[in-house]
Amino acid sequence: MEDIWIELTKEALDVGAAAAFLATPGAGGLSLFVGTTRRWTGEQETEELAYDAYAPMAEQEMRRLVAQAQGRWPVLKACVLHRLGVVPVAEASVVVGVATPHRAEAFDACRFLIDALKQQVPIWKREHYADGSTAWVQGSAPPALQEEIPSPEADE
Amino acid sequence: MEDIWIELTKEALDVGAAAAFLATPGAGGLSLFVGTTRRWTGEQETEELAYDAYAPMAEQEMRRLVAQAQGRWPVLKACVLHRLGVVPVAEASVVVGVATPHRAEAFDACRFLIDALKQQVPIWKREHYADGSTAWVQGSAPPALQEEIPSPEADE
Amino acid sequence: MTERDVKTTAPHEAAQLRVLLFSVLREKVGRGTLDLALPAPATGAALLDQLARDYPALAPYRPIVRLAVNQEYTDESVRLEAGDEVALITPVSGG
Amino acid sequence: MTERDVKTTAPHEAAQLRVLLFSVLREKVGRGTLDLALPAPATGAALLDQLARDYPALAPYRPIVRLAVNQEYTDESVRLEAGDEVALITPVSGG
Repeated sequence: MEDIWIELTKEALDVGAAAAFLATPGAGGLSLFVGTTRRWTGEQETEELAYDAYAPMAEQEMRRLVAQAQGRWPVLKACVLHRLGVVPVAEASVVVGVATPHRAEAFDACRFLIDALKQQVPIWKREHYADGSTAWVQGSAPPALQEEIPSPEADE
Repeated sequence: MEDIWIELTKEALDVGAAAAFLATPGAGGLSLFVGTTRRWTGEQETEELAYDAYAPMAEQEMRRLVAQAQGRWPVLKACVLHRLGVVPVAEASVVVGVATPHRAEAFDACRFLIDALKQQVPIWKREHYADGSTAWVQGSAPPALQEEIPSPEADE
Repeated sequence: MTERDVKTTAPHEAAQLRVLLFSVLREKVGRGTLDLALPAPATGAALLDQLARDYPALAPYRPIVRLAVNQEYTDESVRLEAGDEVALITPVSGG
Repeated sequence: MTERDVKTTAPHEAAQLRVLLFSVLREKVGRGTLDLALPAPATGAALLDQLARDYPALAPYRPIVRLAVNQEYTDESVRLEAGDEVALITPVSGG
């Protein structure tokens, strides 16, 4: 369990700390993804985002997704860190990272984790636009039932 | 040019500084790859690696690869940092990172840069094994002539 | 599962449930927690129907809500038991 | 290219060149820099042939060496000019 770092926090996320956590003698590569608040989406200017979460379930889902990644790739260490509350433009809302023996699997596992997080983990963002308006962002589809998520076996 | 950070250094690489450099209001995602010294390769135990480089050309090739990535993906910022000299087990030898508006292109551009670096940039590693022996590691094929590298145009 | 089998609600008893709301649903209803008694048979679908009647602001979201029961996503056919923690999850947008 | 075209070496003049070695090649030869005069026509292939004769330790690497001239990878058919910085690049292993 000390090989997995899951955290929801109102503090700024520390990418250097994530990389230091992931470093391990068995790893040849670490892949990290950092989601940052983008100022422009089409014509709309964002000033900041605010994140709401169903916190205990979000952490549990994150753990479950890491376990899924471990079933598919030789993940030695993994971290999934998500900031809650207000995240200003250009700051990090999420840091996902994995350590694996070789680089191809690091990219694949990291990509899987951020894609799955955005589909499955009960966290929502609210855009605060420069014109003063706000809007909850809604994902494209409801989270999948656990059985619907492609299992490690089905993939091989 | 201030959007690209290329560096060869004998100092430890700072992943947090790389992420801070990449953060920018136009970015929705940063993809970082950190290459670390792996202790075991099959039966052989590595104690440390030592890197040699044709430094001025290595920096020039890194810049050229970033320019190629910029031609293919909307890369807002990029960094390619490589450590030279001795790199102990679990420490970082290379940090490659890109910032793009969306996450899929961040992964693709980062993956391109590390793959191309390992094929093209004149840097060589020497394994220092636990049994006291050393060996220069040789890549699988000579670097490609510039004309042989798939151009951005050819890809679209 | 074993625990749930044991504490099955009696056929005509109402199940006392706590429902959690987040993000847009919490905003629309003005509360993050709803307590309600659901007549037997207490299923996820019955819960969603009753909530849509009691809180018209929730009705438009019914087709896209995923139920989570005791912090696990479940099908609407799920049988709800007294004390279950139920959450209404609209399509998420973290990351 | 324009600059190189201008300073073309006269047909029978020897080109004075500096050749850089790295990693395994520097170790095998025991030096990182070789200076040599190459008779005209001074091509990359002629340079590699002469180095393989003068330094037998380099000969086994000839098939896998990529030439870099003035810090750019080039084909062995390249015409070398006096003052060119030539480097022998074995398959790289950075990262």
